Amino acid sequence: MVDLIKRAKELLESSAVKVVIGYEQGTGNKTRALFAEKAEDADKLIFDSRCVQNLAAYITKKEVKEKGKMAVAATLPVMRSIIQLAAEFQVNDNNLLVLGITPESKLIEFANLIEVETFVHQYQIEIDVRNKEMLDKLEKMTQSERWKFWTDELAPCFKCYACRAACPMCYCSRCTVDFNQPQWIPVASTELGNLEWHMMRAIHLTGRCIDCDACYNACPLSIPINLLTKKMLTDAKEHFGGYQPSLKGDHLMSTYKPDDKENFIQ
Amino acid sequence: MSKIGVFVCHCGENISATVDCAKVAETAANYDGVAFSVDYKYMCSDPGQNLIKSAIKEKGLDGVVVASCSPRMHEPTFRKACAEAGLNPFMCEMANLREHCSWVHEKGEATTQKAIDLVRMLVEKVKYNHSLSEIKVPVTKTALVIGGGIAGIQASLDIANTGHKVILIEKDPSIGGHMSQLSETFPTLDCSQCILTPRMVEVAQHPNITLYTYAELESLEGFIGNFKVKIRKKSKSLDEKLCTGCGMCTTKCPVKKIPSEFNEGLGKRTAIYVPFPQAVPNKPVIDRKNCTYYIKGKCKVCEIVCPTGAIRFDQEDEIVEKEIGAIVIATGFTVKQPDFFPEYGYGKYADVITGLQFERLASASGPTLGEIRRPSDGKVPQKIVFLACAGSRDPAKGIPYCSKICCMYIAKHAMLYQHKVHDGKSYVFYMDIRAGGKQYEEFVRRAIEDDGVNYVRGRVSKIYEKNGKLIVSGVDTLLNAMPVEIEADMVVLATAGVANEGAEELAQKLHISYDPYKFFAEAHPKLKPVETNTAGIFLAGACQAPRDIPESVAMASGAAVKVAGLFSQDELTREPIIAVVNRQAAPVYSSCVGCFLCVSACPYQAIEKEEIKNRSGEVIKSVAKVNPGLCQGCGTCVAFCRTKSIDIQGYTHEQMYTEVMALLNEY
Amino acid sequence: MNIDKRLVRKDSLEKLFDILKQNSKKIYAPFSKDGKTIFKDAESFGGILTGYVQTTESSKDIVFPRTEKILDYTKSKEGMSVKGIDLKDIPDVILWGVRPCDAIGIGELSSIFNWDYKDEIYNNRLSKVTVFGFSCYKSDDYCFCTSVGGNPGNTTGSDILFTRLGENGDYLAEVLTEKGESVVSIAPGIFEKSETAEKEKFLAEVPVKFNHEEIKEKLDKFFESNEWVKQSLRCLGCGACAYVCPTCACFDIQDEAHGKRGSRTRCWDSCGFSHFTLHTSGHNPRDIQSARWRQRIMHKFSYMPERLSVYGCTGCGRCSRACPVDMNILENLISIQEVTL
Amino acid sequence: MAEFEPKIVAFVCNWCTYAGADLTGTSRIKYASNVRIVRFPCTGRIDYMLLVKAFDEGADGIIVSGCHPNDCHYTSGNFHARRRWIMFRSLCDFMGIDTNRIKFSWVSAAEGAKWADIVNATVASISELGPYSEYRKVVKYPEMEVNNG
Repeated sequence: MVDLIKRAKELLESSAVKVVIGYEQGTGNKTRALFAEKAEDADKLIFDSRCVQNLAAYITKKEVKEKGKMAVAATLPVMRSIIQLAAEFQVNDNNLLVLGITPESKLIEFANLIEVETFVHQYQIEIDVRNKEMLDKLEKMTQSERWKFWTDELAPCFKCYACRAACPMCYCSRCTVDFNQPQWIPVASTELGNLEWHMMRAIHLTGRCIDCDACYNACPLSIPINLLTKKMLTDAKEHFGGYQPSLKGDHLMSTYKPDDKENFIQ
Repeated sequence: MSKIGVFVCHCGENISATVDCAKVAETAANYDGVAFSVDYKYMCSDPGQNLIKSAIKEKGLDGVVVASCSPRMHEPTFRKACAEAGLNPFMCEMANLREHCSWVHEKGEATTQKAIDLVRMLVEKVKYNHSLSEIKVPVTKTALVIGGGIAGIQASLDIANTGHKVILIEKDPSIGGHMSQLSETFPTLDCSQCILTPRMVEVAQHPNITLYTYAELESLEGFIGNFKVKIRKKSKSLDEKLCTGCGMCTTKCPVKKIPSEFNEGLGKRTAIYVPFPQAVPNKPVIDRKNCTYYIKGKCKVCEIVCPTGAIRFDQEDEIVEKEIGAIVIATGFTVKQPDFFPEYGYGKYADVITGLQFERLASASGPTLGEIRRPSDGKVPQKIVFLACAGSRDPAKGIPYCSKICCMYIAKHAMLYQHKVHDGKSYVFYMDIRAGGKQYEEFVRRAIEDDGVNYVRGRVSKIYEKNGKLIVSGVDTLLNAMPVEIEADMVVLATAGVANEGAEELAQKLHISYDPYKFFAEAHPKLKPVETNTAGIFLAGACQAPRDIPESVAMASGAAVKVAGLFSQDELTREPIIAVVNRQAAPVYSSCVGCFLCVSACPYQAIEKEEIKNRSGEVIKSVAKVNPGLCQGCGTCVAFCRTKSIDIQGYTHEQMYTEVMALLNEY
Repeated sequence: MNIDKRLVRKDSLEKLFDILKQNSKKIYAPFSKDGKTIFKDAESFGGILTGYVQTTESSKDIVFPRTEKILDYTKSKEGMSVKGIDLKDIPDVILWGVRPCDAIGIGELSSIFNWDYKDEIYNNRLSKVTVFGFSCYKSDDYCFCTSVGGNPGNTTGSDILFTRLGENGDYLAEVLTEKGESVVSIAPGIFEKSETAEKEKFLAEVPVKFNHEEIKEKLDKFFESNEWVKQSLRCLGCGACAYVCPTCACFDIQDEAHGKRGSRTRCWDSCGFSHFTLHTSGHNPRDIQSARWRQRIMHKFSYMPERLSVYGCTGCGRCSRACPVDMNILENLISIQEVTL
Repeated sequence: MAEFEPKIVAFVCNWCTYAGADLTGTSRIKYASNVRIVRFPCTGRIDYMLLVKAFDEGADGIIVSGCHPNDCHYTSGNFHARRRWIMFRSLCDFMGIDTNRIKFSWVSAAEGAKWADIVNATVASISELGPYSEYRKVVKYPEMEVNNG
């Protein structure tokens, strides 16, 4: 990604930004986040198909914010996250510059978040085929088959909260699980505690999740928790015509339509 | 550990008949933190309240649970009692053992167990109650009265006479409402206009009353003491300041064949018109739907003849915004039209008319100048039939209720007919004669005995035309259901009184509830007949249910007193049941992350952004802040907040969580 | 002591399994799930993995469960009645297929749970566990047991250590403890005499990458280093590393109340969480990730050696494999060693 | 054995359904005593986690009820609630939680009879379904044996 490196160097030399967040070569075949603060660091920048970690998770991180204005090498999911974060007043043009990477791996720099939004809105959020099939499979199950599926899948979860840490939208300083008056979600990893934790997370991400799979990729036990948010995503589409992260902040779950349709309220 | 007092009320036998109150009290006595538990016959009685007060003082209670009726009934009573004993009123909770338990379940173990559970739920909740102090909000001492019928007029005058400002809005060009259409009024037979008109004039001239006719409520925001209303003044196409009400325009207007609303379609009016001679204000409006100029783009006769040049064809609707402290709704009612009754001729027989139309025929100011002439050919009907309960008390027609006023006005109509057509014969078909009310029964007897009106007890199955006569066929149930057929010249239907068109929309604009018939719902059928569930909004007259004039006037004065009471104080104390965003010590300040999604969730725009700054004035973080003046305490934001940073006083996370825990666990 | 070496034919491993099952032993063995290798209660021999470099989670869950009840309580007018757990209920367990770097970890856990206070529950669980170590004949970039004093054939912590003697070869079984012998006595036929067998040439190659004593000395002067910030900037502060680690022993005590009944449980916690050190006042002594990362390394390579004279790291490399953002502990330790102060 | 008496918790708003239930009382309409009403200011305040908690603590069924659309005392609390219910309910269904055990309804302050019907219908259907043992199973406290994988 030559032009990315070039641009990163310029930005750092001119100290237009204090840090450029991108990807570097990691252990073995892994790639990982790079925080280039000096021009020479930028040489380590890479970009290829392996670079899937959602870097937006770093934007709200105290240690990173303190460095000053940042530039982020942002793939489509990252850009979506950024727009949602902006809609929730977590970032703005003063502290963030977006170095967009198009699905065709072209570098495209945006003057401001409005441009980013316009770009992002050209693409619909689409759930990949494999997961679509998985969703259909679950839909076809009986309720108690689904119950078994989820209790089994979630039982191994030991609540390391990697899913939360890796999710750009989980930037809350106090997560509901950390709230203990009352203790909504059991702290201990138990079948119930795990179930409630992931249920709560799915609800809190409804209308905000942009389907980047960061949670699933982060899970050391590969628990398919992203199916929950994907389900919410599809249902949001079905019931309310779906959503796009948008600077207007017309958030799916904090707004309503008087003619919202349902078929279960007597 | 908390010291909670539990007070179980028998409510005479209302509760104790099905619930073992003693057992409930004993069980509660064993809960952690319960210092005192007792059952008593009437907790709301003075001795009952004293029992609570003295227990608070002697046992030093820090929480009270009264297990009696619905908190919607007596919560204020018992909270006041606690306050008088020096306990913060919001440390008092009520378990609803009557409406939600004893009245709806049979006597037995299960019912008592439920009572115990409900008490336990509240005992555990009270442990998490906090002392709260009431919120003071300013009161705008201007009332809005919606509807200029007799109820609206009465309410306006009464409020205005207490020295407070009133804005009266009426959707028609003149105030007066249905009463102005009536000929005479029961039971005294004095002329409606004669007693109403002075009041109408008084309204127009009262220094404290601002009158907007031809105007409707556009929107309502805010809350008791602090409403903001938008009023749409529909264009009259007239400069009222210039208009002298000389009437040149109305006499010269070429469009003369428009059915007059005031005369219930029996008379005609012009396109620019004053609804009736005594109208207030006595100034015309142009009915744009029927005005040649607005239809064809030329005419302007009125403009030409107007001596003061008051006509304004290009005048537009005007929106006036007003700050209001209280609202009286007096939008009245309407009656079903004959086309609602296929069996009575779909309204295809011109001589089958409604009671209201008959009023116009009988009225000196009516189309026939008070002579009873039938619409079809203007002949004086020799045989006339009045049908009571046309639609009313008829579940099949979706109107199971009694319209209440018909029995009386039918008697009046028959009487007026007999007085005006001496050799005429009048018949009344009725189900029951409901003449409850001062001098009402006597009035009906007069109609039957002195004026010889024939009352037939029975219903009419159908009306059809046969050689110029209307055949009214029914049965006489007093003559063991013998069929009756009367060849009538005219039939008057006492059609059911129903809610106005658009009552539902208005209720929704005002955020008040309404019953299945779209009549506005009072806060309590007995004890709060003029209040609505929304504080600061009151009801008067037939918008709440069919009402006759005395009742409407009484309600109006009642509502007026409520408003005056509200205006008697400069500040209003509101329950502190509002949302609060937590604040913590540095470096946290608040667990709120400032996503401000709650802002869009709030129905009252009550959530603001607060910037927390350090000593040198730099913004450390932006967090949500609830404006206690605007917050109404719905808690929509509370359930929505991911970090649980917003909580609502009186229904906190801990309280609600504990209630659920307490219901389902042993304590 | 000279170790009792036996030979176990590769096809008699299954027999051994069945015999132990017949003797109603619970056997936890590695299985494959969604590309991860996890320990679970094995019903039958089929499906038990071999040839894995390392299990995703360590086996510490058996002796130090992620969540374990400590007591039940009931409130009443008379007061509080408390019922502790019945240690007799702890089942006899055989840990099958434990790698030497896990087996050695159990020892390190024990030193934590027996430091100042002897943790009764832990010790009881441990006493009921028989460890079947399996030497490594494979390793990957993350392995560094040899740098922290272990090796692919290390016997420490195992009751019996099995070493595969070559591709499709039979197994050398080193019976190391009484627990081990008692297993042999249950299934004598399985364990054939064999003094001669040598395992060294069959073990995986794990080159030494750093010297842990040096690291320790370095750390004594390293507290304020900026290296912590550099290394941890990428860290998202989850607990994956701690939860897969064979020696991380931090736990939280939780009381769950349900009316007058309730229970107290002990469950895993991690120094990587920002709330780990959060005070009620809102003050947090480790308020940034670098401080938490430092704590993790210091604890394992400085504090534990000082206080417990064991290292808190076995070189299993799990934390690096599990880390969602590729925080590679080996890489970081090396860079600590290289930094010149 | 004794006949199964389902435990049902009702989460209702203060202005419509709670008042409606009061009217059921004043009208002396009888209904099953299995239900326990928890009073909220508005359906908008009802936290879905509380519904889950009710199941945790042993409820066999749940009723959630508030003002009809457009009738909310707070103008739109019930609209917000409705949106949340739609998503929450489908998530429950997706995770295999028995949505037949959660009844949602609109009961106005004037619908005392409807409230009685809702309760009776719910009690009947939950009695049909029996105790929610499937859920109970996961609500056990951490057991002595190692819970691994």
